[in-house]
Amino acid sequence: MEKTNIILEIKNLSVEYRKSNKIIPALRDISLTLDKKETLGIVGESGCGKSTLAHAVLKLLPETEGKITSGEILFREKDSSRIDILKLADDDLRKIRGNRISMIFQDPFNSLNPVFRVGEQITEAIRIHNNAGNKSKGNDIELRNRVIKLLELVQLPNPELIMDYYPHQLSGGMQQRIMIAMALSCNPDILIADEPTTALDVTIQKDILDLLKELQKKLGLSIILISHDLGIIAQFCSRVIIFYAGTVMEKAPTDELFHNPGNPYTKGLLDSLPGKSGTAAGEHKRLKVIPGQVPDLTDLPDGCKFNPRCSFKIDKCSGKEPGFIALNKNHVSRCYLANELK
Amino acid sequence: MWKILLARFKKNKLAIIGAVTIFILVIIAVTAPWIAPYDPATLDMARRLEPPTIQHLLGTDDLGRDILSRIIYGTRISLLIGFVATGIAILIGIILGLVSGYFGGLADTIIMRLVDVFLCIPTFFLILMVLAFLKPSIWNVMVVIGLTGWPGLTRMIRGECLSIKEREFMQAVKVMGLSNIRIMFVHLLPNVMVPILVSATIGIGGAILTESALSFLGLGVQPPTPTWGNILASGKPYLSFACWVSLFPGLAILVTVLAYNLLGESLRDVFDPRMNE
Amino acid sequence: MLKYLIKRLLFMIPLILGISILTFTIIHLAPGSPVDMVTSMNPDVDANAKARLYSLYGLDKPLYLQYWDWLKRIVTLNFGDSFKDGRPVINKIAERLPPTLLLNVLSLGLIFFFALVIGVSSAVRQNTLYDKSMTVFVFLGFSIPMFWLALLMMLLFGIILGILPISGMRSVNYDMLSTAGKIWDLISHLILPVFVSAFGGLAYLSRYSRSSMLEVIRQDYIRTARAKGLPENTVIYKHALRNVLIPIVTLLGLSLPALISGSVIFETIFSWPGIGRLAYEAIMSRDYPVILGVSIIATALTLTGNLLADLTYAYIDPRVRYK
Amino acid sequence: MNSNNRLLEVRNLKKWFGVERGIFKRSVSNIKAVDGVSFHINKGEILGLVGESGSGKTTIGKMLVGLLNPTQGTILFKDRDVSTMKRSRLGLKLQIIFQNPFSSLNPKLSVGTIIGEAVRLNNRTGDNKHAQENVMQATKRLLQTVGLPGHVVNDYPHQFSGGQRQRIGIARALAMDPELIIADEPVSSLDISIQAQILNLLSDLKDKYGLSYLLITHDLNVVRHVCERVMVMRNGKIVEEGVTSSVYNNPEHPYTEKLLSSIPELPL
Repeated sequence: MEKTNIILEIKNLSVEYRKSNKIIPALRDISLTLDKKETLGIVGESGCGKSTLAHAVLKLLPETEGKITSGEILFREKDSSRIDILKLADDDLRKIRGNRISMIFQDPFNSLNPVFRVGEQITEAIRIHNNAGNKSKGNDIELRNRVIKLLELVQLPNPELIMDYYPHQLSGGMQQRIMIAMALSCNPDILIADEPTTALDVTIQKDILDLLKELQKKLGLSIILISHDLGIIAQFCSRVIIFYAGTVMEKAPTDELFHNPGNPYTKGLLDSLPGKSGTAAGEHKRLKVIPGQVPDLTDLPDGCKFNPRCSFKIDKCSGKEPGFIALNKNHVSRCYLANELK
Repeated sequence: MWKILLARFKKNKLAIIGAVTIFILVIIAVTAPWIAPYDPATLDMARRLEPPTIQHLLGTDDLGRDILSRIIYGTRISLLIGFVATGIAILIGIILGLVSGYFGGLADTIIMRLVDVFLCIPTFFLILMVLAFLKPSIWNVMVVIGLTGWPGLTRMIRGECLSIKEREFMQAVKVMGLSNIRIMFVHLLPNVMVPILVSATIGIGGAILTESALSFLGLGVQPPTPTWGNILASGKPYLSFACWVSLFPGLAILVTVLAYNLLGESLRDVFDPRMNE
Repeated sequence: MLKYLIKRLLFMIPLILGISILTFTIIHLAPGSPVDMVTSMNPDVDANAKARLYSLYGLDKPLYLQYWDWLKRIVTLNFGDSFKDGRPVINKIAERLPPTLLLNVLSLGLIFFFALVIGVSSAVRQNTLYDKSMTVFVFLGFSIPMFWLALLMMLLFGIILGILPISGMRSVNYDMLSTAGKIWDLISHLILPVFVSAFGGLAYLSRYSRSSMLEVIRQDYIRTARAKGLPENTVIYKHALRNVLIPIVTLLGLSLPALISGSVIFETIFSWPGIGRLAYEAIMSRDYPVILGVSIIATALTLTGNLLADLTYAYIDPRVRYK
Repeated sequence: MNSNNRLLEVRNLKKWFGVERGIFKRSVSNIKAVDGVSFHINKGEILGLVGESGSGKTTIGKMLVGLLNPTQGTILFKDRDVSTMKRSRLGLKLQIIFQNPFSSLNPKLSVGTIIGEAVRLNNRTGDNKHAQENVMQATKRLLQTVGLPGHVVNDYPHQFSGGQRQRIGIARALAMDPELIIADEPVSSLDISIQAQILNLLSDLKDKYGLSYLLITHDLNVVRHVCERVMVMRNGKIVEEGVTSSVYNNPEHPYTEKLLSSIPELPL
């Protein structure tokens, strides 16, 4: 692994939520790296902490509830210096947010402020990060042109018209394009896409994902794509990280993960997917299932967090939580039996 | 479920303060004849407008009656008016609100227009007007306050019903073929109980306040029956030299209404902790 | 926009009709004929007035015809003459309206401003000591008997400290004062009533703005604003506040009836020469034409307030403006 | 296909929602949510209904169970027009399972009450000697059928996870002894590992009780796995209908083709 190629490194990140005197360990000891120009996929079920991770990277956790208890989030600047985002003062943090690292979210309609025109919302981001405090006439025209260019970039028709629209006047797909334009407005290095197509129809989903792929090539973005949909991950990511109950279960290159999963949880997920292209349509054979429920974070089992639902379980699984076991240089799994699953 | 609510309630200081105050007030109202030091109606013209002393802890009024005793007896009237008036308003509000929200259509249109009409008239003015025509007896006061208190409540209950009606469990019971009455009272009503409870609690405070204002203007419960409002009003002419006559009943009203309001507002937090976490 | 305005105005018609029916019903609620009831209790009413009243109600006709005649008269703003001094009711109202409007507009402005400040600042500092003290503070205003507070204020500032006038709108020597003196005279008369009225009306709006602020700052678009790198002040005072303002404007219109209700009480206490006091005096002396006139005017005021609020709402909320 | 085998037949079903304008609320235009749809469901069959949001698929489901009245068209259930059947009778034959397990159960009622109510309704016409205890027993049996322990009858919905709630919703539908279940996005708000559990449960119940399903979903993978026949809906119309494998392998309508090509392929 070439160290210099890493643009973002998260080390031993832990996050807790506090709700009515309960402590909920949302993330426990997460470490991962993101390379320049790669798309890293993060997959997991609800409550596994994948969105918490996305928010933690920019310290966007709800102030009173979410607390980062340990870890480092190291971001490599253009001049190769590394800064720990968690240690930044508020002012410096804001220079990262939306500027070097930006985000798009699941629900584009609710993510855009309903009372401001979309053009204004994009302009605002540019203005903040260019310190263009002076609202001179020339500046305004320049900004407007820049917004129009961005809207063209995300392939919206009639950008001059659309920038004066309010969010509710646009369709879901168009709203998400606005979000993307806003995220890209300051030429960020990293884009975090948190379930960017979950709220959209499947045909629109494809358009948006294709757009992201194209933009990545064009602009050299590094993308973290968070999704619960293994199909999306398979198509758009070069590497995948599997989350379960606030911790990483497996990290692997995409192809390897799908063909040679090194963790019973991953294996179970893949087996339980309906409608795999290999099976004949309408066969409705019983699916292989992972038994049981997604665990309650306030009441996690001892040892491996997956052990109560695991069909490969051995005695020590409920003892000490396993560490990462390497299947090869790029593939690790948090499972005692990682190498023996086949 | 109740345990969680109880635990949240215990943690909420304002709720405790409100509940304890109301409890004490109810005790005072019930035991008034035993704890009041004097008969509230006994006149003593020799001791008019005496400032607070050991004999008369809160002083005497313009007819020499013991103010403390009158306030203690006034508690009965105030609480009674609060409960009955709010009870009437809640009852009308629940029925009209449920019908309007659940059935919709023509019934909804008629009820909501009626609500609009009532909400456009300043309520207090309406009450004054009606009481000017009727004799302002304690029953009239309660009924009139109650009969003017329902429009806001109806609108709120209807709104809640409309949003709950859209939830899928309501559709499920419709598909099952349950009767409308059963759906309304077994499935819908329990889901709107929390806002009703909150409104009721705050409404009691409001009714007490309204009655006191009516008494103050001479259209509430008539003397010699002591109410906080008319004791307060009786002190107005002597304000500059015997302020205790008006001061203490006002305090009693303030404490009582505040207790209801704080309890009501805290109940909202207890039942809907989303806002508070 | 014009279409919307016309639609709203048309919707007011059934409302006004409903209200007039209600008022009319209340008059006939009284046992016996309203005229007898008034005349038997009010020595000021002479035979003349009695005759006028009979013709006003057309008491010999069937009820619906009485209503119809009465309605026709109301539409032309003919409320008849006061029993008390025989002056046309409409003139009495016209001279009492400006002071009431002055008072209510001022206290509405204060309420709006302080409710927002208190609501927003408590929401941002949710569950702190500040938030809790503000909760108790605004509930104090909500729970305090307004007339009692008014009395205490009069006692303190008017009698004990002697720095503010306690009744009326103008001092006796008003006409002799310079322009600045006149303005100050008016302001000093306004301070106590406006304060009492605003303090009482603060609770509802400030609680509402607090809870709607709490809701807004949990919205996705607030997270977006933060993710963009906006400073926290911009996030709160631009992105959040704009969304909080919209529903508050509507509530402001809806709180008018409560304010007018309040007017009856504190105008009476402060001897403020407004509609509220006129209403109270009319009710106490059973001056029917005046009672009716005032109730119709108060309703019209409320409806106008609601309409203004809705128009403002439609104007500031793009979701309504651009359907 | 012989018509005795037909459980449900829908002919030229339409649902137009009027857009009302002006003070007199006259309808100036109509949103044609469902615009002339005909199809049938055979006994023991799972028919898939796919489409994107706003295609009208949920509106069809609601009309079938009587939650919405059709603007036009006929729905025949076992050759009887459902518009002439009483809702309480219809409910015994046709039940519905909803998408959102968090809003499909009344939060204020216990699981026993929710299901018990359906059990009691179902037995209303038969023997009335079903006492409280019998209802309780039947409720517990139903819970076990859907894979939950019987002792949860006293628990409240908020104590369950999404998948478990969906099971309770299924038990409630089963309590009415239905012959056809409209499953409106029954798994789309569930986690992947739970989706498979529920899909298996639905297919087990089909075998056990001889149920038929109309499976409404946007998830083409689920349809491919579960359904024998599929209909593709767009803008209120059925654009393609056929045996699942042939529709998936040789889509005829360009929209079906676009839909199918939008599914992210799994490298498996």
